[in-house]
Amino acid sequence: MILAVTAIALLVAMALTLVRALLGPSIFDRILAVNTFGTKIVLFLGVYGFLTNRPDFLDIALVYALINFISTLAVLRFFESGQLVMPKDKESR
Amino acid sequence: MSTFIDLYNYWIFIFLMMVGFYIVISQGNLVKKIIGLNIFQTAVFLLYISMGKVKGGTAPIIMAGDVSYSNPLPHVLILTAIVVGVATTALAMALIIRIRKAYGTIEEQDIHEQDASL
Amino acid sequence: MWDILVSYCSDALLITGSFLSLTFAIGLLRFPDFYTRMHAAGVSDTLCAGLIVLGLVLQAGISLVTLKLLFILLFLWFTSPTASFALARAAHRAGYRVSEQEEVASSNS
Amino acid sequence: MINIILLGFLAVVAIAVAMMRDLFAIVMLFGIYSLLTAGIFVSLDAVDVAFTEAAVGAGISTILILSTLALTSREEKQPTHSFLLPLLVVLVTGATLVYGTLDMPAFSDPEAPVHQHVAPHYLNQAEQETGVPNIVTAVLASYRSYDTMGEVTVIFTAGIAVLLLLSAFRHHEDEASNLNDLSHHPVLRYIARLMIPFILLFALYVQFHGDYGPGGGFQAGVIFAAGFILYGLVVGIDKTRQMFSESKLHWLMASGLLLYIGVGIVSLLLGGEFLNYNVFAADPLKGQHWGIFLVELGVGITVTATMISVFLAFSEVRRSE
Repeated sequence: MILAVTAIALLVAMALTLVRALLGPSIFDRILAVNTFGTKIVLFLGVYGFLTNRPDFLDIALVYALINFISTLAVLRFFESGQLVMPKDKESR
Repeated sequence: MSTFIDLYNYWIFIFLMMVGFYIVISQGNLVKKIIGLNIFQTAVFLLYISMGKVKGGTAPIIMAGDVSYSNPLPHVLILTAIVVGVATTALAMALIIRIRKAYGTIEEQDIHEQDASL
Repeated sequence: MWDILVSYCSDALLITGSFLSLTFAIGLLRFPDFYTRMHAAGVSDTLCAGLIVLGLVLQAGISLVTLKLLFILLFLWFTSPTASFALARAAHRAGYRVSEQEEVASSNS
Repeated sequence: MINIILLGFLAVVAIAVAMMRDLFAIVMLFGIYSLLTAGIFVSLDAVDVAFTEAAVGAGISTILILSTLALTSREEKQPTHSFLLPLLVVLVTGATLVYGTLDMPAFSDPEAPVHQHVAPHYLNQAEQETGVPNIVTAVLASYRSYDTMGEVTVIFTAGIAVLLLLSAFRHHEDEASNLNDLSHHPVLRYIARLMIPFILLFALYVQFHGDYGPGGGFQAGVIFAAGFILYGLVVGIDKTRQMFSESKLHWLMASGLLLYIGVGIVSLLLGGEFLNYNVFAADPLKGQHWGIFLVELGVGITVTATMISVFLAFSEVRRSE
């Protein structure tokens, strides 16, 4: 019961984060939203495993956490030198 | 109504597939075309996996007790398809870089214009 | 007796975690500029993850599952502040500044 | 229920991808799309597939598309031709497909034809015949290992093709590489150095625990490569290249596939069919165990080497014309 509530709360939080990723406005907001979305999905998978009584699949959540970190870094490497920054990113907040 | 409950997920996959298809045929940017192709591909994966699902089943890793499992065969097919998918995506990206070096653009329209002016 | 206590603790942790993750998600959506949004997201990534995973650990008992959960927690606690830091730095270098109003408000207080 | 919500998210993201013009934002959304797909795979009981999608789709694809964007351009041009014709084509095709689904069995119906053919045999017999509780691994590496060999060959070939296409544009030794890495970031370097050993250890766990839980050669290969990709991002592409010279990677790529084929040839020589592992030992179960172990190892080596060399090839492309 409590687990179901947690799962639903995480889904709602994911929906809100998704809205932020869609709205932007700047590219950094999107990166932030994607990163948070990844963490939410990691937690959701953990809770889902317990909800369906097969908690031995946490490996997937672990891989998510790992890949999420690496892809965030991969994205950031393009912004360190301002290579891909467009003027409109700077204007919009 | 019962048709909807029975088939709703196939329809969502068809929707996703068509979004991918639309991107592929309507957009001129090559990178975006590949992303559209990837969306199309994922829809196919989902279709396969959802056909393997059994009501009340669980993941096909044998455990003690009398439980029903989902069909493992689509899982095997799609697992390898995903890895092959990323290999072909990498190939497509390499081709795009090559096209960019040769034509200076990755827009389909500009490439056609350059070809026509030859 | 002990079991009941543990299960109550686990429920409390899970409920707090889900409540906070909702609040922070609203914060991520509603806050006015990038750095405040990052604050909401960053806190939720560490605090909510901690609460929810600990809640699950209490449910799992001592097994391989607990070990994996603790690994996930450790991993999240290492990576998400690092990612937030790198992101904030990249945004700062790209020319984002805390908006004017914020600075005025903080100098008045 | 959870399924419907996740599918709804997926549809929203797909529409947003179709509408947006900023390719960078599209790639970010595509990362979310991948994560969501993997979540749906878990909810449809396909844990192995979710594992692969999480590692491959969300990680490697995103990194490769980003590298391409850095070398080309970020903004997409407004298409000049009308969108009505494509929309019409898509609507007609979609309607046809929906009409086609009307004959399909209901979702999660246990009586559906797919569940009547070989699947019951796999589910009931696989553990006795191969000694592997994870049926997906059993089918992948034993029953249908011929298919898997083909897939590994495809990955190998695609990797070779990428290397051939990009090798002409490699930057020279004295030039700086096109992508700056994050090596001037002390915090990142420290954290990454702390984590990389655990990532590699986890990859080994996934490789060798694939018989009992979700995992196997494909996933382990990608995670192993991800560890080195992290190293390349944070410590430097040049340092990674020093660890994996081109010839070493080529050798590794080929050796995984050759190991796979070698297992098949040895089984032929021992008097069995191609890739029939029962002949490896007096006890068929033991033979199966060895066969699956070696084949998965071959898959893991090829996937790791291919992913690392593709990543390095993309990172070393010269930026200037």
